[in-house]
Amino acid sequence: MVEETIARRYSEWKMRCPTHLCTGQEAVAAAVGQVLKKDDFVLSTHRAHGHYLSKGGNLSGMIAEIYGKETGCSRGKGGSMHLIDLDVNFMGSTAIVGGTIPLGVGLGLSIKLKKTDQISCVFFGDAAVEEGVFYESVNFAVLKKLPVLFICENNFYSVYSPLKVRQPEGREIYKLAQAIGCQSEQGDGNNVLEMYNKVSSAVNSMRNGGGPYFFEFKTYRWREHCGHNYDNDLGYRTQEEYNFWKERDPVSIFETFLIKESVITKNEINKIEINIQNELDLAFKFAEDSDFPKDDEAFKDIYAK
Amino acid sequence: MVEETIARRYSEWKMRCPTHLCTGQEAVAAAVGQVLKKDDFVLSTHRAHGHYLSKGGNLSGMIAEIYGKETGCSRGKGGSMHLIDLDVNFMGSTAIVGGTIPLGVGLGLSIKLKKTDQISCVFFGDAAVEEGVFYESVNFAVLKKLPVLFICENNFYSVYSPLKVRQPEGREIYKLAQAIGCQSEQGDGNNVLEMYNKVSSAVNSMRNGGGPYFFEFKTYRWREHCGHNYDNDLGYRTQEEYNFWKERDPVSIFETFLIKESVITKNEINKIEINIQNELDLAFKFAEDSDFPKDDEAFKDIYAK
Amino acid sequence: MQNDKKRKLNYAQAINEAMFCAMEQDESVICFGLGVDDPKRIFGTTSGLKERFGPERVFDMPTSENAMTGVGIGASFNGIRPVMTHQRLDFFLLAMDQLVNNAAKWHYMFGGKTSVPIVIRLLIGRGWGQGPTHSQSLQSWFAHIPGLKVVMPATASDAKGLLLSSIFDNNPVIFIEHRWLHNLEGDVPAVDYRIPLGKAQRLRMGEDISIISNSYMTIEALHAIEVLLENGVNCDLIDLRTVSPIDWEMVYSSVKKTGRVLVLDTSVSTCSVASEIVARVSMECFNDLKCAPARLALDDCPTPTSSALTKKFYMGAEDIIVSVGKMLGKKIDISKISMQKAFPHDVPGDWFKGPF
Amino acid sequence: MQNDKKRKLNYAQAINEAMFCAMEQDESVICFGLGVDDPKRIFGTTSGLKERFGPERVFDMPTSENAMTGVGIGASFNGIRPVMTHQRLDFFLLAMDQLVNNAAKWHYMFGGKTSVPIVIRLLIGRGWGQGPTHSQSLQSWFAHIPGLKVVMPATASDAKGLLLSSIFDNNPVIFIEHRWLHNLEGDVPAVDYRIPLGKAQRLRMGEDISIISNSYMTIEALHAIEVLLENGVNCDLIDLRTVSPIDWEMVYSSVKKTGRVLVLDTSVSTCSVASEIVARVSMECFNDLKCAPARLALDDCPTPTSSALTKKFYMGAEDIIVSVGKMLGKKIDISKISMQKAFPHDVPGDWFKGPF
Ligand SMILES: Cc1ncc(C[n+]2csc(CCOP(=O)(O)OP(=O)(O)O)c2C)c(N)n1
Ligand SMILES: Cc1ncc(C[n+]2csc(CCOP(=O)(O)OP(=O)(O)O)c2C)c(N)n1
Ligand SMILES: [Mg+2]
Ligand SMILES: [Mg+2]
Repeated sequence: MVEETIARRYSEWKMRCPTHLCTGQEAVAAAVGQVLKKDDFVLSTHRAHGHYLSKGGNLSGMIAEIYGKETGCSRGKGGSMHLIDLDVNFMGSTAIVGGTIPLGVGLGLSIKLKKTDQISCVFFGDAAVEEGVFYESVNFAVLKKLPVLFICENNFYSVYSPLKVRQPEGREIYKLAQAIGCQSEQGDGNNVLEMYNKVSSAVNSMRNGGGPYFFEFKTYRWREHCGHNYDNDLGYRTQEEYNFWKERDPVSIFETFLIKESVITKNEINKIEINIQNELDLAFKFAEDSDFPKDDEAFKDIYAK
Repeated sequence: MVEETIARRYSEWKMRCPTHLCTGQEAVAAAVGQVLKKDDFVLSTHRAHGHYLSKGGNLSGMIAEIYGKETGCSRGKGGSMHLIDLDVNFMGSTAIVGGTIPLGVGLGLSIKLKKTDQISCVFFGDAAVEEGVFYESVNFAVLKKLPVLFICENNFYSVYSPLKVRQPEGREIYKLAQAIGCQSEQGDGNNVLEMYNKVSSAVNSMRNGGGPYFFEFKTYRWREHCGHNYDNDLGYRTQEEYNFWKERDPVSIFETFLIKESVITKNEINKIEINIQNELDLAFKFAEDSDFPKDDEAFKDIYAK
Repeated sequence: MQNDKKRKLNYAQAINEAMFCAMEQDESVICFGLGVDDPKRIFGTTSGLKERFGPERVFDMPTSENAMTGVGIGASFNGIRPVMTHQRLDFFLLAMDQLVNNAAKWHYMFGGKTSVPIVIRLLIGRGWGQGPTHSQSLQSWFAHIPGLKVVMPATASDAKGLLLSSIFDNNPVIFIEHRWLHNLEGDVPAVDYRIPLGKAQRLRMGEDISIISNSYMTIEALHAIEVLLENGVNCDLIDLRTVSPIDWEMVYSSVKKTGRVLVLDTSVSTCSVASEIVARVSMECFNDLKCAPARLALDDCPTPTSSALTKKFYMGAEDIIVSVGKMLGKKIDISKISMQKAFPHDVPGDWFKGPF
Repeated sequence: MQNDKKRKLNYAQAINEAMFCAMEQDESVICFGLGVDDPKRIFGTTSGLKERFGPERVFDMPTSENAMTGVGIGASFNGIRPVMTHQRLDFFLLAMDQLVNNAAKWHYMFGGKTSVPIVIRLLIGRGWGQGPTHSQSLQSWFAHIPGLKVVMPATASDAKGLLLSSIFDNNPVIFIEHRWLHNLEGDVPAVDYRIPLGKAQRLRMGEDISIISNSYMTIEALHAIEVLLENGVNCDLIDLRTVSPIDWEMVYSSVKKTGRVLVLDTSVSTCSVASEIVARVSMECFNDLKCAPARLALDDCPTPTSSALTKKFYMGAEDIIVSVGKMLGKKIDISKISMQKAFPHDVPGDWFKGPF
């Protein structure tokens, strides 16, 4: 809903920065976020909204950041691609493909040095595993048995490039991580419960010194790579493929499941949705009402004290 | 013998550049060099003397290069770590760990574009597989089915660092290449015949479009990492380990084998050795007699015409 | 040829035409990079290439910037002329080892026996929240490295002529395109023409001050010069076209004539190409200078994202006018030019609909 | 403390002592890099650390420069203060993405909410055939990047005081050591003392010319100044110590006093730190300059290997004397200093027995 609201309002041209929405991929963030504790660390990529929110990141801070306001979580300096919320140990997201993977390993190292039972989790896409730094990072995490949770969201595309022009036929990303020496599994990225269970048990073992874990979750991005529209008209993916995944909408699948299992009623869901919409309206209002940073702010905070 | 002569004469301090000798590891270069044709491409690393010579590289040019002379194969600009001999398609060696691996893949790509049946062979050490560029390079070679022969000489050390501080326990380097999607084998790097056979059959398949091949050959460096001495006194490896490998000297093993199989007599070997020694003496004399480049030469050849 | 001269193309189309022209005449030219054959075709600059020259010569690649740079270099050893493209310069930071330790040094360190004829196209940007990881200008890094050539065309016709020269040059060439130039139109002849690397161009003739510029800043300078002219100030505008090697002869002769120099650059200030020009001019034309040399480049600061923060961050025609006025001791009214720019400051023009 | 002052250590020992001092007082300081715990201990600079602080805080690493830089950065988010070492700057080219896109920008791009207190020690070299891939000085690259600090100590006592400040600074600091300095002795107090980053030091006082220098070039300058003094020339020698940020105040005040400036640098010339200093001095002290500013840095050329080729390639005391003489219109006999240097030109002294 957050993403869809952004999408709806993007064409007001008030959110003036590249924005990568995760509609269709919500389940991965949701499941992993549910497993992690507040003091666990998370890092993410250009497509970070879901990860940020699922870690408990401040919604108003995020929307204000996309609006470029002083009250944004990065005070307007970062935009959609550079989010942070230190209150919940969401340590940052950035737009260089693969760039945060070694940072996650570094946080893992710091946990080991400080002897806490935290986890360092890093989210990335299927293109990130093509960067050498991915491989170097996993190698080091395994070598030092660090508590790093690698979550690869395989949505089959990097911008408009399908996997087949980037990785050899028959490649299974999770097996690659395995060959480096990492405990590794794959799963259905649209099945929130299955992911929750898998990740839970991995994280339990990790908290007890079990070393790093890698998950590949297959899922699908609905909207265009960057921006608020749909882009199936470009022809880089088929309508059939898109429909196939759209039918497997992780949110409605999970809702149906919850209703069927009588965990929740349709009515309760509606109430939750209304609450979210209210929160969202407030967040957008907060963002719209907030001041822009003063132009001199551009030249501050280059160095830390 | 070349390496040992360099070692003997290095302390005359006339070879004024970092020099990495391959005594103990000769068999890998010898076997692979025997398989490759003159128009196949080879690239190598800081420890390149063996690879250069086995490809048919000019001996006098190499010694003169180490002496920093105008007649050196790189005209004094490269030194021991930067050798080239375009007459035999030895395309260059350089000292950045892993740095030539993608170049080898690029040559593979050029072969495919030009539709010849050449092979591009790249030599590297066990540390090079820790560089992300190794992994990126193999991935691309597999993706495009390029005729690239990857030869990893695993001598268990990177300078004084054993494998265990760099790679996870139980790592098999050749299996890593396999997981990336490359056909991959390991072998005894001190057994020249076995290597010759393995590499021959791989190269045959590669010439017929079979795609890249990776070999891990285990072997051992006798002398210090860089320089002409022994360095077992430093304590980074045990005398037992060293003795174990010394007894498995690839050259004498192969000599004994050849004599036993009556391929050659001790006498004939002696003759060959004398010939080599003569060639070597000539090469050193050539190097010593050659002029140094004029000091202004330093500022030439920055740009190609 | 005369007819030709009146042919209008925009900068992106001019790049595209240079690619066609090069690939047509020499089958060793190949083109690769993320997205070169995707629906958007690098803002149209690689349109039609795959269809015309096939997937062997025009291909997408894994997100492996370092290795793929090495692949290009290695291929060039065997006579291939690769043109590699990155949608943002920032991504290319992953490939500095291959660029500097291999491409730049190869010819030299093997005694001139071989060379590396590769072109790397890098896009730099400005505005629309490109922010800290999508907008860096690093020409001074490349210019600092002996063995590299660095090209930064400002006009459509230069873009074509310089790209053709870059592709057929036997050295590694960094070809930097400013995103805000892609839609600018200019006269672009249809024929194959080459603009020599290392030669600057005088775009305006004047006696009062030399403005030395490159890439998009040249467009801002042209706007500024119009206003300055109305105010009786005559500027010599030298567009460098190539920032390594630099056409010192033209720079010095201009400064010797005017005695004043203002250097523009798209990057941050410290250790920039602008620094180099100010330094050299000060060393070589010391006795000709009538006042202190000046430069206009970005403050030493990463790029902020918010449009509120980029307003003061970037330099434009107004800043140029103010600087020139100061150097000549004249106060010039800039309200007119400020008004000219009706569209918001963070987009290059109406055609720009974000987010790239 | 007075006694202390007379305590001699060499530069490598001073670095080692700074490491001990930092790791002793703050257990969040860690030290890693290829070979930090090997028998040679990075030319002795990391001796004893592993024994004293254990393998968790002092460790070797895979040959993965890019990821390991990121690992250091990530660890620093959680309060760790990593000191990472590379035996040659050239190897660090693999890590430019992590350094520039992450370490340098992190504090800024998240609105100042977090910082990256990491130190990266890089060695630069000269002579003994280090050649094209083992001797590059890239301080200007780092100085060009906002958010990084760049330190280049010339003396043993500065090495200790600056390394301690670097480690406890909350920003990413590039700490560049010249291999030819490691054996140079100096007075190094045993206590913990900090030399502020961004403050230069006046090493010689004079009225005739300002020499602005850094790292090993300062040693050559000291030799040159002795000879110049005998010839009646008084030099102001400013050792920058930190090349980013630069102590402009001290530089300008010196140049305003002497009216002449010669800038020394260990790197190639174009777009160098020396360029920046010449440029700024020309812009800021224009009216004080009595003659054109000058710089002595390397020709724009990769490093050759043969000792026959490095002779003219590197700059030394003789070149400084000749330049100063030229600027002052004096001819100075350099035969004495040339003779002083009995050892071959490609080694720093008798102690040096190659190959590193
Ligand atoms: C190093 C680098 N190369 C290229 C890009 C351009 N780019 C931005 S997003 C993106 C797609 C990445 O795909 P993936 O990792 O699968 O994530 P997804 O967008 O599918 O979520 C690319 C290539 C970049 N940001 N960084
Ligand atoms: C990128 C890079 N990092 C570090 C070094 C320093 N170095 C020079 S040789 C060497 C050892 C490499 O080990 P390996 O690849 O196993 O080759 P070997 O020396 O054992 O033949 C290292 C680390 C380097 N040259 N390049
Ligand atoms: Mg993807
Ligand atoms: Mg080895």
